[in-house]
Amino acid sequence: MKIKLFYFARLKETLKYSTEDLELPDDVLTILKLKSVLAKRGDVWGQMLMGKLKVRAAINHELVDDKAVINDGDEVAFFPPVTGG
Amino acid sequence: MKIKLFYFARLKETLKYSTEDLELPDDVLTILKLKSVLAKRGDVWGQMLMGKLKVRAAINHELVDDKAVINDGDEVAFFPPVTGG
Amino acid sequence: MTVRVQTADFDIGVEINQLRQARKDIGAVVSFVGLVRDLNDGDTVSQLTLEYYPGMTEKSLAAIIQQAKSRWNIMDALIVHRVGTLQPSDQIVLVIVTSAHRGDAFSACEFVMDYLKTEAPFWKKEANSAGEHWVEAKSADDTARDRWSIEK
Amino acid sequence: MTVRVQTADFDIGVEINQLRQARKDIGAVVSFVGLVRDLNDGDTVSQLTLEYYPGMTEKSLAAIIQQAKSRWNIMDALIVHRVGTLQPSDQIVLVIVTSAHRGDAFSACEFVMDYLKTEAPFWKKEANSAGEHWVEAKSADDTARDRWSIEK
Repeated sequence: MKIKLFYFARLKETLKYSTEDLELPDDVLTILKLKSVLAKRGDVWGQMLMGKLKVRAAINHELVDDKAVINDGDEVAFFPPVTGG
Repeated sequence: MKIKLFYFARLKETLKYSTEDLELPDDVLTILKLKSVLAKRGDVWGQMLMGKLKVRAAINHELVDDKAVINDGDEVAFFPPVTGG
Repeated sequence: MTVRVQTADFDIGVEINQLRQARKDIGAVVSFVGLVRDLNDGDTVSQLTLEYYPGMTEKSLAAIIQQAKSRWNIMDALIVHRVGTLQPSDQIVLVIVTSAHRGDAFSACEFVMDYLKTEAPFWKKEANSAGEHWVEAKSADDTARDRWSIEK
Repeated sequence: MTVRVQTADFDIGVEINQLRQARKDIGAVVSFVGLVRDLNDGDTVSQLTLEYYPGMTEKSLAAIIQQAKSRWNIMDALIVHRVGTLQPSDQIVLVIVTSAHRGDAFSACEFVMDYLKTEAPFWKKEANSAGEHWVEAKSADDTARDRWSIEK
């Protein structure tokens, strides 16, 4: 399946990625599983996505938790806790 | 003693007085006593000051109750409950 | 602290800009604007006339701001209240409170309005097709004010 | 309902005038303006940069207004949030709520701000003489939001 990924704020800056298209096996893919796949890219990826920092995730613009399932064509985003207003 | 009186809103309109100077005996004068003195001026005065309508009083710009004592030179005001804002 | 009673209209943008130029540590500005409604207690309103007690009204508004300042951590507050004749959708009253953080500004601004409604000497007379009448004080306004003595 | 994310500054007076020209039964207009403070958590702030998630941010703000509308008797609401680079005392965010009576407008406006602070995808980066850093989320903001699930 194909998904589109977005990174924001500290994640975008540290990972040096703002957006990317990913092609993944058609297994059941949760947010947690996707994080562990991305974490294998290297230390900084592991620290950012599976480390001590709080990371929030959204699928198709809706906030979701680690158990949420990603489907083909979804837009997935990772970002830190929000600090607007 | 001499006092200055003000009337506002419905009281001013009905009594046809906005302000007046009053000279009164040097007895102890409470708000209640002053109301009863003024009420003797006629039916409409009695209705406005001692009737069913709620009347608020102020001495020298401070809200007071019926027991408050008026002194020589004071500015006394009578008005309905407030409805600003 | 600013308190003004005036017949002229006010511009909330101008007032906020003045407050925010005074200092750079303001984080929150909470404002209330009261408007003349075309309908009150089921009656249409064609016009509203506001009367006040010059001298006492300004003192009363200043005292309400002082109470708010003693209860919450706020920086400044402004009240502008119009008097004279107003039409539906005209602005009647403006309250602005500034603070470092929003919680204090929200509470203080609502407190000022609840006290203004029940303690500041203003009186409204409404006009409609049937004639003119003085607006009655509402017990809901007393209830709103009395909340503040039990709640912080 | 209006939701805008923009780099340009806003004028609260213009926004309120538009809301009040729409209908004549509005009695209360409660507004919040958030400003950049020159001091945050003890550090001086020389500049602030705001990032957002185009698409999701607007949806999130619209959803917060819908929640406020379902809980209080309000007429309309507007949120304008700036992004990009801002200086101390610049305006960051504007929330306006209109209603017939003030209680609903005060509660709904504070609710919108508490949810915006904790749920809308915006991120702040502060700059001072020591460099730049991302602002950390505050637990006080979560606490402020969580009040609304127990309190009406």
